[in-house]
Amino acid sequence: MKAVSLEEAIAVIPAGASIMVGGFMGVGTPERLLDELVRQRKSNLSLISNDAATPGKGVGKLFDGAQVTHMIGTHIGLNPKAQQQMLGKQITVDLIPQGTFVERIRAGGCGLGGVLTPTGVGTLVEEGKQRIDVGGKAYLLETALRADFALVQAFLADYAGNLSYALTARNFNPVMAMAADTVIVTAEHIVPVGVIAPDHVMTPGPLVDYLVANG
Amino acid sequence: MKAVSLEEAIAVIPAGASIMVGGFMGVGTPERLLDELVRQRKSNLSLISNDAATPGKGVGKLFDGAQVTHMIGTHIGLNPKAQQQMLGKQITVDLIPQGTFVERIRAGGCGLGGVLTPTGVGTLVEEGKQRIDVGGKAYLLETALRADFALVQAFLADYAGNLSYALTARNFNPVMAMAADTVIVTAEHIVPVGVIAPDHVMTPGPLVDYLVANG
Amino acid sequence: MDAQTIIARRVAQELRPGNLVNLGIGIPTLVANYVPAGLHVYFQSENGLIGTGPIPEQGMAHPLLTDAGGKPISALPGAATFDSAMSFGLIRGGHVDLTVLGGLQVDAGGHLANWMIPGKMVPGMGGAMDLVSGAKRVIVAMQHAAKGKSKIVARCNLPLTSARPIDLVVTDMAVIAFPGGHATLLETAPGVSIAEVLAVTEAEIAIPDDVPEMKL
Amino acid sequence: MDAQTIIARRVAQELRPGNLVNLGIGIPTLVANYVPAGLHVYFQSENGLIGTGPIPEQGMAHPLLTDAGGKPISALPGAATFDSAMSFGLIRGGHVDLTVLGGLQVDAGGHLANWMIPGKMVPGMGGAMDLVSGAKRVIVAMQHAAKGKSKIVARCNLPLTSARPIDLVVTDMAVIAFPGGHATLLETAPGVSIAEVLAVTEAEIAIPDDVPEMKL
Repeated sequence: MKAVSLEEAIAVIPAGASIMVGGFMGVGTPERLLDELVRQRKSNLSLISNDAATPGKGVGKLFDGAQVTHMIGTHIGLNPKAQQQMLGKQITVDLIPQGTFVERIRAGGCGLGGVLTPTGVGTLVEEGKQRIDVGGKAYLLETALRADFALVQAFLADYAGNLSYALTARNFNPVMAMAADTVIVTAEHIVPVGVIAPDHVMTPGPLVDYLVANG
Repeated sequence: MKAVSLEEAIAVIPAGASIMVGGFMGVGTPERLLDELVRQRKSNLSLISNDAATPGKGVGKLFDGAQVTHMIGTHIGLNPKAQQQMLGKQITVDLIPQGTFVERIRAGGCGLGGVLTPTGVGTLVEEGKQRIDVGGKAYLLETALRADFALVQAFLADYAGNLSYALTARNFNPVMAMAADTVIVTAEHIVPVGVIAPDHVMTPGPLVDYLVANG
Repeated sequence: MDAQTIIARRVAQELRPGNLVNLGIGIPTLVANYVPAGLHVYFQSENGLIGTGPIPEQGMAHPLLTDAGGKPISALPGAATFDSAMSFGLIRGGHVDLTVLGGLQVDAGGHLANWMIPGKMVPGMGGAMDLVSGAKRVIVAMQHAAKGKSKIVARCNLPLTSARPIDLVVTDMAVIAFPGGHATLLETAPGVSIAEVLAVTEAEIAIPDDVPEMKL
Repeated sequence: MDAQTIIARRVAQELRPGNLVNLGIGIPTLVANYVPAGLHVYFQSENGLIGTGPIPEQGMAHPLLTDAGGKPISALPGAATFDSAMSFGLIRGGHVDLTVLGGLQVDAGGHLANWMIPGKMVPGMGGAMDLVSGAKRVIVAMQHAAKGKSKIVARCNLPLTSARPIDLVVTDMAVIAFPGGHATLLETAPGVSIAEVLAVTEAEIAIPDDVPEMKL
């Protein structure tokens, strides 16, 4: 783990990168990292995020400036800009079930090739996928998903990069922190080693590449 | 969740049942539940447990009295009785890789039909299994595993059945607590609701069927 | 009583002690207001919480404690939080006893469409497909008709949410189940006749001898 | 210096700053005693811990804090505990930078057999197959020969641990790597000649022009 400035952290992300961003409707999203992505005008991003949040909030900021060209997510209904950009074919969007979304990312982070899920069998989601029966029940093979970068928001981070999350801001953050080549973290509080008890660490420090120092 | 006595908890398990038991070399194993399984002489058990522990300890107690007829686990090398019973064909044992073992149980608990793992490709473990390529890499399809009962050891349980685990005694317990029809829990400490903070609950109360009252 | 209240109150009667319940956005959310006195159930919010409580009092909201719509909620004593993999493990794994969802169409066989109107509304399915595939029991709470058009159709022409049929649909006019895969009228809303239900129901629907009125 | 010490000291030189390392039971465990001064690495114990420390002082052991063999250990400041799904997610997912394992046989192509002797010893593979399949780098630490018989064989006749070749084998006589899938002698142990290594090595092994002695 390396402690870096906000500017340095985002500078490592090239245009065209795939980025996973934690958060659920903007809750638990690393807002400072997104503000800096906007400021550094990173473009042609492939975004992997549960939803498109709302304009001006969370990953919604990336749609405000048309910085996203492709998105994989589960729901974009509360961001009219993302909807417009999709319907206007400025961006392509793969909408997938939320349980499938998180399992694909988990598989990517845990070295699994994919999982078999009953979700989506017999629906549009099945198109182009392999159906596999196990014990007389039908499942879809959903393959692993990884990204170049994961942008993660923690509640507490210690000096060694151990992370914990608070309340419903945990959501996709710990899963994404395992599924990217480079993991960049901002935290509401950076605290001495030992403040987070071993049993309460949700993301162990060795998973973190960059921890953004607080201002 | 229902609070019950030790005797009542084990009385619900019929002979011939499949039981998942938490613990790793006897650490994090619900010893009181095992003692009561021995006392009530439950027989013909199908045991799903990481290892066979050692004679007189953890699930090792079940081999002392020859109560197990089938086992699925990852390692029995430190229990000579289990080894003898396997080599003497008194019990059948499926030995599978530990990462595969825990993912199969997790799949069972999470409604997945199975997972694709690279582990075991090109080894004896591949026998009888489907090999599936994803992105040019070979994986084995490993199917979900569930049991009639999960026997779980928590460190803290609150009155509502919320559980947390300590240090290396967590191991398979939270995963198994999701993968059985009936979940029976013993805890080192039973505490009032609220003592375990929401962010520190590792197994939510609604997953627990029986919590054994302390003596 | 307005349509939404009728629906929410009737659905609340389906709650059983100790149930783990997931409520969708819209009418389903209102069900939490009508939990029968003395009945204890757990509400799950799929963004990572069991034990959701009512909207917090003035000044008590926390930005990191919200429902799946991003709106502030409270947590009850004994609440538990978790990540999204766990949340959907609970949902897909059959640990959620009951989910209540909104609907665009329910057909005669109990199939639900509730996430997409091709060419028009494509917000994404969010957690709906997992909920319908995985919850032990699925109830749809919706208006019986929209703009005079029945939402209980012969066959869904909108994309399905799941191949798995739902268990019950509760509307402002009726309660309908699907025993043996066939829509069957169980109850009518107060003051609504069977003929009135049939008049705004496109699906073929079985009418048992005894169809009581909802007791709200 | 005895055989085990030679092996453990030499393997310890392979540690890099910040590495997440998993040590198997036996000789590999000894590697932790020879971490170069000033080098910070993390040790994972696959039963659910990053940050394992030495055996606790008298009276400080806790029964719920053990290594994968069930023996008491300590935890260093900054340690993290987790369940087995996470532990093997770390291993299989390539988050473990280095694993050091014992071996029964390593063959000329770098394939490892270390979990079973058919008809004789069938303890089970535990976590070994996942570690060899998933860790970024795999080092086998073992005696070069057992009862006069080479453990570096032409082709494993014991069941393989993984189809994936290992990266390095360190014995009491030699360091061997597998560039291009062929066993290649990198170093000899102090006082051991190349001829002595070849005499107890069944596998065909390439000998580069320069084969230095281990610096221990």
